[in-house]
Amino acid sequence: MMKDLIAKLKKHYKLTEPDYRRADLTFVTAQKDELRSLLIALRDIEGFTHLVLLTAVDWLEEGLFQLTYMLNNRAANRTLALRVMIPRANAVGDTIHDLWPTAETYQRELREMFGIDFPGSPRVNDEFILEGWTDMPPYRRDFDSLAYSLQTYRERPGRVTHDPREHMKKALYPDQKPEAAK
Amino acid sequence: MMFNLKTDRSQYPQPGPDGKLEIDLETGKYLKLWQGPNHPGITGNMSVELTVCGDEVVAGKTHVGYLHRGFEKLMERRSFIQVFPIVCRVCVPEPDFNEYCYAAAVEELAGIKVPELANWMRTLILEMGRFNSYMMFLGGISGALGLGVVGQWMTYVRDLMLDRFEELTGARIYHMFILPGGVRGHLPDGFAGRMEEVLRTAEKYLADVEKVMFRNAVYKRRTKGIGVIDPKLFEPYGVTGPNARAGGVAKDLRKDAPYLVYNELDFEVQTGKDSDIHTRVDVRYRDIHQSIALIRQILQKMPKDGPVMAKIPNVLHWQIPRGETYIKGESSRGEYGYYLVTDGSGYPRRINVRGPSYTHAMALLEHLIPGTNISDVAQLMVSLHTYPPEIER
Amino acid sequence: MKHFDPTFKKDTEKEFPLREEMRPRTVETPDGQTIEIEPLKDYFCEAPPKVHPKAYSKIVEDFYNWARAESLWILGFGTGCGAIEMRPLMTPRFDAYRWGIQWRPTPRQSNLLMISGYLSIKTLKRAIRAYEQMQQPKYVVGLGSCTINGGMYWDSYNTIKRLDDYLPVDMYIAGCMPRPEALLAGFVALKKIIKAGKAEGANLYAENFAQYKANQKAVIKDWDMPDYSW
Amino acid sequence: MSLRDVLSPYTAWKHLFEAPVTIKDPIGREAAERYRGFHQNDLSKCIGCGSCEDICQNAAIDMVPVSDPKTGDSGLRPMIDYGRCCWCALCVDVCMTGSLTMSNEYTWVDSDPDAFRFTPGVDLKSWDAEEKGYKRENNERRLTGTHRPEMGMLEPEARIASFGEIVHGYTRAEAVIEADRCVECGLCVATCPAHMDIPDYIRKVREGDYEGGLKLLYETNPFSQTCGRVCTHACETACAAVHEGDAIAIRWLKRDITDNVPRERYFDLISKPDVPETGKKVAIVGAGPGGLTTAFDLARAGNEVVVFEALPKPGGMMRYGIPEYRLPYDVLDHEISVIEKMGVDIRCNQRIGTDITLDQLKKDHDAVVLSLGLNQGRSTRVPGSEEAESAIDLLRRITAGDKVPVPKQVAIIGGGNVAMDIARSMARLQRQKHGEVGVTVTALEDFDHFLADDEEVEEAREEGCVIYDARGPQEIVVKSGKVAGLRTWKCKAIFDAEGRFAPKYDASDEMVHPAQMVVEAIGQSADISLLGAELTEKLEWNRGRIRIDQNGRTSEPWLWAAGDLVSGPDVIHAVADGHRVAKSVSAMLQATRETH
Repeated sequence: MMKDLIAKLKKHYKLTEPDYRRADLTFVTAQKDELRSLLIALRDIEGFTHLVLLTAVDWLEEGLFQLTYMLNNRAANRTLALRVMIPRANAVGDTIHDLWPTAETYQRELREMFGIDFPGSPRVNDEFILEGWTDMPPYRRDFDSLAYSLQTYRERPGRVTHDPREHMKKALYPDQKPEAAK
Repeated sequence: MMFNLKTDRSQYPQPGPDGKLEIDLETGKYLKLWQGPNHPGITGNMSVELTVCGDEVVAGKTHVGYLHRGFEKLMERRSFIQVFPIVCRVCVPEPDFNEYCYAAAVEELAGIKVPELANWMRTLILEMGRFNSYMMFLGGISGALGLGVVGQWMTYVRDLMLDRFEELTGARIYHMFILPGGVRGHLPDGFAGRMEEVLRTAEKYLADVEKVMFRNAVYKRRTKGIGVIDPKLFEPYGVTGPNARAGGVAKDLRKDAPYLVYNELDFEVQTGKDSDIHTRVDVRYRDIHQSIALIRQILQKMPKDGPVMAKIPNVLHWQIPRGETYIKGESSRGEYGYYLVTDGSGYPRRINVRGPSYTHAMALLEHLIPGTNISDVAQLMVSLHTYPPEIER
Repeated sequence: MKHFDPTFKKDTEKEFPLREEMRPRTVETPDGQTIEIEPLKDYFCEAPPKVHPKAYSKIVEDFYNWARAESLWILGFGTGCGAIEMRPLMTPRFDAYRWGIQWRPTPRQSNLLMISGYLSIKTLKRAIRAYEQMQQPKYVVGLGSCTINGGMYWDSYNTIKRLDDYLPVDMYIAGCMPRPEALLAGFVALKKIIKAGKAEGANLYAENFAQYKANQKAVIKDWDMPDYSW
Repeated sequence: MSLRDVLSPYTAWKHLFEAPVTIKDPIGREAAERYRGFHQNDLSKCIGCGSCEDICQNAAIDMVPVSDPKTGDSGLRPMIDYGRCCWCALCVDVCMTGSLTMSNEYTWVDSDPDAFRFTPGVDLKSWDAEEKGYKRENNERRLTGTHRPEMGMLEPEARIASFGEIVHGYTRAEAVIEADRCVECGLCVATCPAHMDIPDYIRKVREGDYEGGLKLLYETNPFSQTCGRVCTHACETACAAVHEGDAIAIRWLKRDITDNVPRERYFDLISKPDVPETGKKVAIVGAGPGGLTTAFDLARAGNEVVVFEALPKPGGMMRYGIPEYRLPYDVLDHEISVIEKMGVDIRCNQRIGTDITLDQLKKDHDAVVLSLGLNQGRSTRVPGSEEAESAIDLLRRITAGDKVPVPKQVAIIGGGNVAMDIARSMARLQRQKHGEVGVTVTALEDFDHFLADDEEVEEAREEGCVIYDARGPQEIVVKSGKVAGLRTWKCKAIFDAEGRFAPKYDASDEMVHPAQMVVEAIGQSADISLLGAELTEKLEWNRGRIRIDQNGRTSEPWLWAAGDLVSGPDVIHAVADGHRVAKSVSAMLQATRETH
C-alpha cells in the first residue's frame, strides 16, 4: 500500500528512493520547495491528517539539517516520514502552522534548539524552553554539552580515576623501565 | 471606573481584522496572572501566563522549560546501553513507555528479536505503569477540584502498585527494567497473588471514587460542559489518546497498531462523546478498570517460563548501522513515540521523544484557555493529563 | 561516553538584554496620570538578608529550636522529579504529618525548601526567589544525587551541578530518587541538627550573600531580579 | 442535580472505623528483595578491570588504588560517587567477575555533601553483609559475551596422519564475535611480557582493519605470526573474561590479523623507518626469537646487524623445538624474511668457538648480544638414563630431517609442553611407520598441577597418547643392551615443606611402562661452552645463569644476553628480552656516538 502511494506521489513530486522501514512506516526524502504542496496533498487527499512529529537531525559533517515531518494516516494506520534537507548555514524552513496549528510548538522548539528559523510562525522568536540562553542552539552537533557544562558549572572536586592499563604499567613496570630480569 | 463584564461584552477585547487579539495591558482592564510553576493546580512544573479580565481569562500563554535537562542532547553523548538508564527520566509518573519505545527502536535498528516472555513482561509493566499514571491523574483532578480525599486514596493505591513494581523491577519510580534486548528478570514467586490483592484493593477504592467523585453534585457542575475540545480540533492539534477518545474518536494504538502482545489480549477501546472535562475523566476511569482487567489477563496468559533476554552484542562497544525508525505506543496520555536516528557509530545520531503532552499542553491549551473562568483553568489543564517533563525533556 | 571537545569555548561575550517589561519606562494610568516606572526597583524591596540572631539565653534558644524542628513546613514546590515521592508522604500511608511536617502553598508560610532533584537554570531562578521569600529561620534539603554532584545530569548544559553553590543546604538525601522512607530519615536528621542549633544555612547565606549572588548570576544570564530579598 | 448527587459523597464516611493504612514506623522499612540500593563489592573477586566505570553513564565511578591488591588484578577498585549514581545497576550487570552487587539498603542522609563517596568493600558500611538486594539473575552476565567460538581444528584422525597444521584459524564471523567480547580493560597488557597493545589490536579485528592491526602488532612483536600460534598466552590467564566463561582468545585473534594480511603486504606495511645509518655494528649470537627481535630493532634504528647461527636455518628453538604441526615452517620463514628485509644479515652454520670466536666478534663489532636457546636436555640420572633420548635433541633431529628411530612403544618422562611436543611428534612418526600410536607420557605432577597446557594434554590424548600423572621415574629398564621399558612409582609430593624439590614416592604403587625408547623431557639448559674459560671466569653468574642488569647487559660492557638463556623457554619472553636489549644497546651506541 505504501508502495502504491509512493509511486503515485512520485508522478508529481521529486522523491528519493524510500526506505520501507516497516509495513506501516516509510521514510522518504522530498524537495524543500515541494514540501508544502506535498503536505497539503497528503493531508487532504491521502488522509495523512495527523502530524506525529516535526523534528530535525543535524548532519554536521554534510552541512545539512534534516527536517523530519512525520505524518500518520490514522484510518489506515500508516506513517509516512518526509525528510527535507536544508543547508545548515542560515537554516530556514517553511512554516506549516497554518496546516497544523500544533506545528507552532515544534517550530518554536526547532528555532530555539537548532536555530532553524520559520518565518511567520507565531511566537517563533519567543523563548520556549531555555531562558537567558546566550550560546549557540544546544541541539546542534557542534555544541558540546559536557564542555559547556564544565566551563559553566563547578563539579565537586576531589575525584581522581585511574585507567587500569596505565595504572598497571605504573605499578608493574614503573617509569617505563622494562621489567627486571628474572 | 465601573463596568459590568458579564453583560457588556464590548469591554472584552475584540479580535482585530487579522483574527488576533490586541490586548493592551496598560489600559488597566486586564490583569496578568501567573499560574505556576509553583502552583497546586499545575501538574508538574510548568506555568500558564493568564491574562484575565474580571474572572474571565482572555488569553493564556504556556511556559515550559522548568524541567529541561537536554535529554536529547545527553542521549547523543551516550552509547546505546548508556541511554537506557536516562530515558525513563523523561516522564516521571509513567517512565516505562520511554523504556519500551527506546528499547524497541534500538532492537529494530539492530535487528534483535526479543523473546516471547520478555514481550509479555513488557506489556505487564506498561499496563502497571498506565494504572499508576491514571491514579496520579485521578488524584490530580480531584485535587484541582478540592476533593482532597480522592487524591489521598489514589496515592495510597498507587503506592501499593509501586510496591509491586519494586518487587518486580527493583525500584519504585524509575524502574529501568526494559533493557534493549528484553527485560531484566522474571516474575518473583507469588507475584500474581500479591498483584491480585492490590487490584482488589484498587477496585474497592475505585468504587468509592465513583460515589464520592463521579456522583458528586459539585464535581458534576464543575466538569460537565466545561473545557470542551471540538473534535474538529483533534487532527490540527494532534490530540491523541484518551483526550481524543473522549470526543468519540475510537483510536487506540493498542488496538490499531498492536505492539508487544496486545493482539493476544481482549479489551475494548474506551470512548466518550461529550469531549468535556467530565468525559475525559470518565474515559480514563474506565481505562483504569480495563488496565486492571488487562493485568489479570496478562498474568494468566503469559508463558510460565522462558528466556527474557535476547543475545545482544557487547554493550561496551555496540554499534548500530545507519537507519532511522519511529516506535510508538498508547500511553495513558496518548501516542508516545521515540524517533531514533543512527549513523553507524556507537552513539545515537538523534533521539526525539514525541510525548503526548507536547501537543496537548502547549498549542491546544493556549487555544482552549480564552473564555474560561480562572477557577476552571486548573481542572482544564489537569483534565488534559499532561506531564511537563515530556514537553521539554 | 563520548569524550568532549577540548577546543570548545562557550560563548561568554553575549549579554542578555533585559526583558521589555522589566525596562524602566513612562506609562499612562487608566485615570489619565503619567508615571515613571522602573520595575526592578518599584516591585521589590532592597534589603539584604540578615543573620538571624540567637536568643539571649541558651534555654530559650533551645526551646525555639525545638519548636522549629517540630514544625517543618515545606514549600510545595516540586522542582524536579523527586517531588513525586513527596506525595506518598502527604498521604496516609507514610503520613509525614506525624513528624510535624506539612506542605504549604506559599513561601511566606514555609520554613523548609525541598530541592527535589536537579535544578534547571530556569527553575533555579524561581527557587532562589522562593527561598528568599521564605521567612527566617529557614532550611534547605537537597534531595537526590543531582543536588550533590550533578547526578545523572552531570554533563547537561541546563542543570546546575552543586546545589550548595547557589543555596545553602542543610541536609542531603542520597538516592535517585530517594524513597519516602529515606526522605523521612532525612527530615529526622534535619530535626536533629536544628535542635542542636547547627542548621545555620540561612545565616550562612546572609553572611556570604555576595558570594552566593555572584554564583547565581554566573549561571543565570537573564538576571532580571533585584539583588536583594523579596 | 439530584439529591442523590448531594448525598453520595457522604458514603465515604463508612471508612471512619477502618484500621488506618498508615505504616507505623516507615523509617528504614525493608525494601524489596531485588531493590537496587547501595553497592557492595566482594574484594576477593573484584579484579579492578574498570568495566563498571566504562559503562557508567553518569561518570559516577572512579577506579582508585587499594593498598593490598591480589595478584592478577589491576590493584584498582571502584569508588562510587552517590552524587552521580542513578542506581541503574548497569555496573552490576556488566561486572566481569560478579563481585559488584547491590544491597537493598537505601537510607543515606548527611549534611556534608562530600560524604557521599565510598569504595564498596574497602570503606565498611552497614549493608556490606546484606544478602538481599539487586543481583544479576542467575548470576549471568548478559551484557557482554561469555564464551568463545569453538576453534576449527583438524579431527584427531586427520592430524595424526601428518605434521600439517592442526588449527584452522577463525573465520571472519567467528573473529568478530570473539573480538566483540573484549571489554578493553587492558589487564592483559601488563601481563604480556612484551606489553603488546592487546585491546587495541582486538579492536582492529572488530573493525576489520587488519593492516592497521598488523602495524600495531609489529610495534611490539616481530614474531606475531609465531606468537599467534604458539604463544604461552599469559595474557589469557589475566583476561577479565576468564572469571565467568572463557578468556578472550587473544592468541587466535592475533593469528587472525596475521593470517588476513596477504604475505606480500607485510613488506609494505612494515617498512624500515627512514633513519640515518649510525655506522655502528652489532653482532648477535643465535637466530632465535630473542636474537632476531634485537636484530629487528637495532636494524630499524640504523645499525648494521649480523646474526650468527650455528644451525643450518634461522629460527632457533622456534624451528628446532616446536613441532611443525603447531608452527608450520613456511610461516616461520616468512616471519624471518620480514626481519631480513630490515637489513639484518643472518649467517647460518656459524658456530661460535668453531667457525668464529667470540673475541673476533668483540673486535669487529661495537656490541655483542648473546641469545642462546636452551638446546640441551636435562637428564633424570636414574639408573639406565644414559640409554634415554633427550626430547629437545629428538625434536631438532626431526625438524632437520635426520633419521630418528621410531619404535612401536615410546615412554616419555615429563609433563611439560616439550613432553607433549615430543609425544605427539613421535605419535605421528609411529603412525607413519607402524600405523598405530604407542606413546606413554609419565609426569611427576598430578593433573591438578599439570605443567602442560590443558589443550595440549587434551589433543595428545585424542591422538592416542596415554598420559599418567604423578609418576616418578625410577629406572629405565635395559635388557640386553636395549631399552625395554620405564619403571615408575607413584609420586606423593614433589616439594618438601620448604618448597625445595624433593619428591616423595609410594614404592608400593609401581608401574613398568614397556617401551623401546625412553625420552627425557624434564627441562633444558643452554650450551654456554662457547663463552670460553676466560670469559666464563670474567662474567658474573647467578645460579648457573649469567648475571645481567635489568636491561640485559652482562658485567662485561660490550656483552648483552637475551632469550631463553636468561628468561626460560618462551617465545614472547624472548621477544620482550630482545626489545629490552636492543633499547639498551641503542642507548649505549648513541652515547658513544655523542662522546666521539
